[in-house]
Amino acid sequence: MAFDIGLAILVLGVAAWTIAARDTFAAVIGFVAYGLLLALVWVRLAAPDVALTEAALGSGLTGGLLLGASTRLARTQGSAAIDKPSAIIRRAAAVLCTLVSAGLGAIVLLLPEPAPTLAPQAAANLAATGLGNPVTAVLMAYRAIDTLLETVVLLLALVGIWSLAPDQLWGGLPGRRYPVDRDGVLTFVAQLLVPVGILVGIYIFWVGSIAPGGEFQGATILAAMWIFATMARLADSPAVSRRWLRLVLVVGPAVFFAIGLAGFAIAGGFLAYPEAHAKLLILTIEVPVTLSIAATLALLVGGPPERALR
Amino acid sequence: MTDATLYGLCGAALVGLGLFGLIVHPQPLRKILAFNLIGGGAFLLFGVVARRGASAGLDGDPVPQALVITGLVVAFAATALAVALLLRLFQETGRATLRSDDSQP
Amino acid sequence: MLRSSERRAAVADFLLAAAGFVLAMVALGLIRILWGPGDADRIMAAQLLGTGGIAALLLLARAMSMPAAVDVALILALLAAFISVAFVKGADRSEMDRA
Amino acid sequence: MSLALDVLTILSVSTGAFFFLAGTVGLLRFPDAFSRLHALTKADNLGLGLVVLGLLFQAGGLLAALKLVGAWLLALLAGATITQLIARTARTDRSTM
Repeated sequence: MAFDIGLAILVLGVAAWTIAARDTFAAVIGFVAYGLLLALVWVRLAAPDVALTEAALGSGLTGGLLLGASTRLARTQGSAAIDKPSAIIRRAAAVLCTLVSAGLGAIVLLLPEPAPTLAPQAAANLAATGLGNPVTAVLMAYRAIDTLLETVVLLLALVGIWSLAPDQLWGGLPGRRYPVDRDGVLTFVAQLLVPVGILVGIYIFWVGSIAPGGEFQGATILAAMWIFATMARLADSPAVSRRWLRLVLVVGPAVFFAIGLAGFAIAGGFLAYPEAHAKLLILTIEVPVTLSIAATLALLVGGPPERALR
Repeated sequence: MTDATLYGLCGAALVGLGLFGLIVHPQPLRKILAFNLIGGGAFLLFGVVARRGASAGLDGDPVPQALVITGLVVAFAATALAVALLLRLFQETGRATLRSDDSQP
Repeated sequence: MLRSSERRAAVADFLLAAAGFVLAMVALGLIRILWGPGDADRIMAAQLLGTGGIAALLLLARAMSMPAAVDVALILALLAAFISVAFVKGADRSEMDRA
Repeated sequence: MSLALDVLTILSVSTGAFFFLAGTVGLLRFPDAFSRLHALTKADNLGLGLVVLGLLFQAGGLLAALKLVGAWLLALLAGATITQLIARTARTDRSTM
């Protein structure tokens, strides 16, 4: 309990720092720290699957994205000081936010007893999915349609980002070109770390069927390693108009949707799996979905095309 | 008080803190940061519901946990879109504020 | 002589306390570093927190008998490197823009 | 036997925690970025290393032990590289002042 109180205070302190810091750089560092501490909280709440996602996506990839944005906006920070809202607005906002927090806190304290739960149903039907991890079972079997729609949402966000490119750059290469590292340190570490990272990513994806892990966590690590490789100039991002890239992006949702439709014929419903082949079908969906999500996440960080296709 | 309740109160406070940042910060990037802080707090509230639902040999209710994983991914997509919009605004106007054009010559 | 189950619990308690201690140390270091003044100090903050977080997660994995926390630590180790490099690259690039 | 292992774990983890303390004291007391960097790397390499060593005595199997050592090696590699990059940034920071 003492540990948890300390951790909760630390989370709140880092969050307050993120809001209060003058410098945007420092605020982003605070945010990365916040994500890391939340991962610890999720471990304490016995939710290792969420802890993995928070560490990889909430802290890692979001942190990298915001760091990149803050360096590109670095020169605009000073001018914003004039736009600060007046003291009255600030005070009113503080009152409003305290009320919101108090209300949410009251709800937490007044949660019904005994707590409603779907855990028994999830556990009882776990054997039918052939999976050992109940969270993966929820994502891939019980609520598979949510996950299918989510992969589509990711693609829509990517289409939105690409649409921001000026006309003459449409179909070009995303992001700026990173400068070559002056003394090769970064090249060295990338050559060492990227293969290890890819291995860890595949492991986290693979272990997801029986233990905490899964396609989102694995795909996030793969995406981070791809971005790492481009930062170290081991490789450059492909132009967004490449046919193979488009194929990689849609293969996951397409296979997911196709197997979902096939469910009508073989198991009597959309996204229904026949019990004997449930695990095989889920894996058939998961492999391309992981690939598609990894590519989508990496390109989401990359941003709209900024270099023309030559 | 259980650990879950403690973290639930922590989540409630985080939502308030993030909301405050969202309102008072003039820079859009700080607003995006604050939006993600709110997200973290809201997900923690789900975590409390999941932890309290521990039964049938599971340490928590897997359904809210899966919802949080979905939520984290969608929040990331929204953040990436917001950042791209902001950078494009900066490229186009040389400014990264949300003030309307007529307030400046 | 303690019974084996009691000793296991005692070791788990010790490891949990050690995790708390490491986190407290990291938090103290963070206060110093976030103050700045330079960007270098801020990258150090990320690095320090990464290491402390990894140590705390590994300790928690054993203390709570949750082997998956080791995987979280592994991811953290990878992503800490990624974040730090992104930060250094960012610092390099803003330098270039100024020139 | 397992009592001896537990004692080794406690000794090793305590020493590791001490290095985290030493690293923090260094960060708080040292005047410039380079000596702070020096203090930080002690916590990084030795503190985490000793914690991992202590936990190795408790590791259930080969894969678990490998993952522990892997996490340490990753942190070590990343730490060494990033320290180098930080020192370079700190140097350019100073030369522009």
